[in-house]
Amino acid sequence: MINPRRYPLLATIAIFVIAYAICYVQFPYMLSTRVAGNLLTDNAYLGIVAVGMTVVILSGGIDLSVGAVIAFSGVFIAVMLRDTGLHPVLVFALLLALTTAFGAAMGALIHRLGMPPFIVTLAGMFLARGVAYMLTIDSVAIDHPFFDTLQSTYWLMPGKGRLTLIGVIMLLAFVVGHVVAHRTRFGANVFALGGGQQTARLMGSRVGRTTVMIYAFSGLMAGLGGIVFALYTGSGYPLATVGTELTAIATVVIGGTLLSGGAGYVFGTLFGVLTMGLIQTYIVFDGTLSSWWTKIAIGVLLLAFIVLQKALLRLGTPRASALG
Amino acid sequence: MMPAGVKRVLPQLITLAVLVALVSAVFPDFLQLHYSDGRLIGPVIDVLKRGAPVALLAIGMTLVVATGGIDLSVGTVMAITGAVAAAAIVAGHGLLWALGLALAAGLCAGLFSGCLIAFLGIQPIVATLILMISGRGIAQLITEGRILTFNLPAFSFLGSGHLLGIPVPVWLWLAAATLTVVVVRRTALGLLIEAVGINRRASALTGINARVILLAVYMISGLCAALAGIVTTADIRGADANNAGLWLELDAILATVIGGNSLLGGRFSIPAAVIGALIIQTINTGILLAGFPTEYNLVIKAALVVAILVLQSPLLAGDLKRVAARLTRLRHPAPATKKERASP
Amino acid sequence: MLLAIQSLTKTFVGMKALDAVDFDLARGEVHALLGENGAGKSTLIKCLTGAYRRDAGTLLLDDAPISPDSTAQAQALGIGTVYQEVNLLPNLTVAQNLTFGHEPRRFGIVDTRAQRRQAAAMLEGYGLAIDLDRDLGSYSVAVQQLVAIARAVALSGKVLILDEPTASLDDREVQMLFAVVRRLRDQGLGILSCRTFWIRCTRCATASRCCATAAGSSPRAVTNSTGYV
Amino acid sequence: MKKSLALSLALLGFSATASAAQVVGFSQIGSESGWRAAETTITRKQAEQRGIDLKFSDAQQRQENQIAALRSFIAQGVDAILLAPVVATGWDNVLKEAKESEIPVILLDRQIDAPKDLYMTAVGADSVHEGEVAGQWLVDKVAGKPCNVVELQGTTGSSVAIERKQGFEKAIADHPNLKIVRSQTGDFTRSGGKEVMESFIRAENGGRDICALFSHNDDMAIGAIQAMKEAGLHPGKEILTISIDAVPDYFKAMANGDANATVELTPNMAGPAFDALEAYWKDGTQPPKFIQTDSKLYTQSDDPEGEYQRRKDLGY
Repeated sequence: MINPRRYPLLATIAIFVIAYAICYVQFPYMLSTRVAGNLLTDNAYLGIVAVGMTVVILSGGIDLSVGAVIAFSGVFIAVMLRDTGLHPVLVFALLLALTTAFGAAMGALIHRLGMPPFIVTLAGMFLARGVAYMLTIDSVAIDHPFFDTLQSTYWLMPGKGRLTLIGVIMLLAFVVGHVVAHRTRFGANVFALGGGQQTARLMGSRVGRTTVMIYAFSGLMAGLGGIVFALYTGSGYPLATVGTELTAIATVVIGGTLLSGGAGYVFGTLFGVLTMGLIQTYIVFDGTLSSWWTKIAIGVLLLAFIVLQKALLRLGTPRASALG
Repeated sequence: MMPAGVKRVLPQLITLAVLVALVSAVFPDFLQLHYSDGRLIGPVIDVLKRGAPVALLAIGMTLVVATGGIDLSVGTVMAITGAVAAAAIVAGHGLLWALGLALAAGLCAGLFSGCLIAFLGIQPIVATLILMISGRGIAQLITEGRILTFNLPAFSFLGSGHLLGIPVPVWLWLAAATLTVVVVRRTALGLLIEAVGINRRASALTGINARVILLAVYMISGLCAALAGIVTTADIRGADANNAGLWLELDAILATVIGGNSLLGGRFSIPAAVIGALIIQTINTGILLAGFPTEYNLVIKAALVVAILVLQSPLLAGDLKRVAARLTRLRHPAPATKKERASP
Repeated sequence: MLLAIQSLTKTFVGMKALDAVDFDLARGEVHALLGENGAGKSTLIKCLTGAYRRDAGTLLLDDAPISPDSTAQAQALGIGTVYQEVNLLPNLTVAQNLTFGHEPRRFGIVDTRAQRRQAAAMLEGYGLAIDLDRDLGSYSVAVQQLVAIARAVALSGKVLILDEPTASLDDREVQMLFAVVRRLRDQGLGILSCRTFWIRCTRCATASRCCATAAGSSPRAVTNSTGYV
Repeated sequence: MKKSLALSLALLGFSATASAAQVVGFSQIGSESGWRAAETTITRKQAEQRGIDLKFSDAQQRQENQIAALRSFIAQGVDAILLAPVVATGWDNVLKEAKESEIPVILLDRQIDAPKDLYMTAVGADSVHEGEVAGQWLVDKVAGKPCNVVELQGTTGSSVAIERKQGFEKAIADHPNLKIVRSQTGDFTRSGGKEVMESFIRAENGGRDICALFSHNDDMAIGAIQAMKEAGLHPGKEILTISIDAVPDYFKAMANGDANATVELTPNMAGPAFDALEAYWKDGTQPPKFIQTDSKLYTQSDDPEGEYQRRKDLGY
């Protein structure tokens, strides 16, 4: 007997499998380790920020700053490696500390001033990208032997597919995110906040501390996503990843997490990310869509996934109440 | 005693005044106005005119936000309606057809989002995100990715003409705001919108058809976006499907919030949101006039927005009041009773 | 005295909800707090549990002054509360709700098996046969209220506050609750139970003044008194 | 048995490549401007004429989408890749992958910061040179008279904006009579150009202190021309207007006497790219590393009306 809690997760996975099957029928080559490896590598940065976004959304909040933070991270790494003699690992640590503090500051503003997360993180988005511009307006290539090593680290899977380091980092981020959200006291507090701030407070949850930690975690993940993006592209560019926050929110929703907070699975988001990647891959494999039809197709497919998910859940619900 | 209407927008007016003073400090001629060729000219008029698209969007956004929703698609709807209007003109239809089709396109877009939200129960942010992504594709489909230029003075008049010395877009947003305020406040619509925003389930029980209200607000938002799209298209005499209204939804939401409207829904003020739009435009125009290097634009905007939001935050106001109370108590120590001393 | 409240005052915007209230609670007693709707019972309780900030007054627990700022602090002091409405989270599982804030952990990670065991132990004696891994929200309000009571009972080392706990329970469930309350009383807890009653009490500007009458009565007497005190 | 299977597979593979048309993947930046749309249209037309099967991918202005598209092309085993890079850096890894799979890559309209052996050739204009041509025209036009220039920049951070600015500044560097008094971004759009130009006019004494406008692209210049006309100024006469791209609407403005000059950036980057590819497929000829397209200067004496007629149907 399946716990009804898991229905959204199962629906997400089912949709992904069905979609992959459809792609496979049309383009048999889609079912190769190469395409699978690409799915992981190409969406690594997105997956990592989506982990942070999932936690934020589970708490009933939203973080619009992540795209800009990725861009800032890339520029920060590139400029630091170019202008100072610091080792990349040190730069990474510095960056993660910065983005975590940035997230914590936004969380503090949200809690302390009672302002909606949407607006606070929107201002954070302007700020992060603005600071990136101030560091450099040009794109800066990253050239460091250690960095190159990280970039070219991969394991060859059978069938010539590559499991890259950043792909593995994303999978690890999901494991960590899963543990944090579903197996720690902090995670329980996140769900409690999503269930209702007042009730959470009455149950003894320290709402302020949790809020700060949630956005700090999202900032940390955005910083890590930024590192992975820098590894992916080997450069820093202040105009990079415009609108990634919206894609991340979409993946979280496709992954079966409620935007109103309090219900969802971190691993659902992984399938949301893979589904998004699949849509992109399918469009490239097809290769006949014009610029505008590409946009329309992405929107329509997104809608189809969400409606399908709703339908699957509605099919599942009456049985659940009969069980309860 | 001032009227309640003025009191509601007082924080926004004060913010605007401070901002104008700030801009005047870096650009002394900011408040200069002069009259030539039968029209008023000056930076302030520019702010009023350039603020038109965001002010128009903010009107619809305020109603959507009052129901607890959000509309990310308005920028894209501007592109669609602009493209529709331009295509209609290029195809040889007259002004009325162009306007009618554009407004109808805006209504349709609102109807689409509204249906997803009211009937399928999709969350507003996702439903409108779908239209935000695919809508720009639709707009480009109409223009085939080109900037569709046209030559119809009557239509251009809506973007760059003048009436009684004031640019037409200013009249348009003034009229739209006044009309909407009258409609929502003179009928029960305003109360119903607030009821839906405060508690959708409860309001459904009291006999309000929440679905109809939701459809209505998203359609009004679509209509406002259509007007904004018409203004932008008429202004440059061409439909730029790729760039019209790009990221303006964020400015519109910002304007709504600077106007003191809660994103959680409930009570709303359209005048305050429109002043919020003018605040944003004052920042934008101020940055342009001040002549800073472009790479500072975003940081300046972000810093000002954060400062405004922090100063307007209700909790901070509470804190300040408490601090002030404590200070006065320290300065004039009342005969302390046991009770008062025990208070935390 | 286990718990003593002295001259507690709480004012909301322009309205005095509690005016210099005195109240005490002994070990091993069930003290009923009676008063009509709006008499200030809930306000008194929320001041006690740190959900509200009191304007003036002293709280003594075991003769030591306490000043709980949050529910978490009150819980840590040994004061557990069951509120009028179910104040648990419908989106968490039954087990998560029961152990919230006290989850058994190993290396910082919640030990779900121990969590389930602990939750099952907490529910013992309530006659509830429910799936601990289901969302609490999927059960009836009565079940949810019983879970809330079980949680408060387990968390309260010294004082258990029941704010109209029987409103959503049927007879059988009420009997079960009383059995639990008796058991806890015998263990030496102080129990504060709030009920609304229907006759207008002229001296009920605040709840506490008219309630001293019910002090020391047994749980059954409290139920009986509901109708006609 | 095993051998014959391998043989038949090889034969199958061989016959598949031999019978099918050449497949070329084209990763386009997006459709942010009319110029970009024209480039896409012309690339499609060129491919069709040559019987090449073009796989088109639109990256919606995002490098990550372009990289992903490139990797998908590699996974599909296309015969060649055309890439119009959104930014100059960050391509090394994916180009290495293409090289390992022996797929030639040709860059369109921009060059990148990567080792030259990672791509076959780059077809494009030199943006710095474009800026220089524009600047040089202005230097010659004002002939030593003092002149305050206002500049409309492209999107902050885009390489085209940075390089065109560089080139222009280089050209006027030795001419102290030319001075850039105001410079702001108009985001490459018409409405951006119009709004920024309005503020320039306000800030510079109603536009009377401005002698010339240099715009990073034609769309912004067209918006700026409208702003000048609405302010009662006469662009093309009182304010010299020079821009880059050579789109049809700008020729119309030139024909009307509202604009002075533009530097052409041809949208036909695919033609030379396909020429190079066909030569390579035929006998392995390696093209030069950079095929520079003309940055031709058009002024009012170059029959703007005729140019407008010639270009208006090219998909701009």
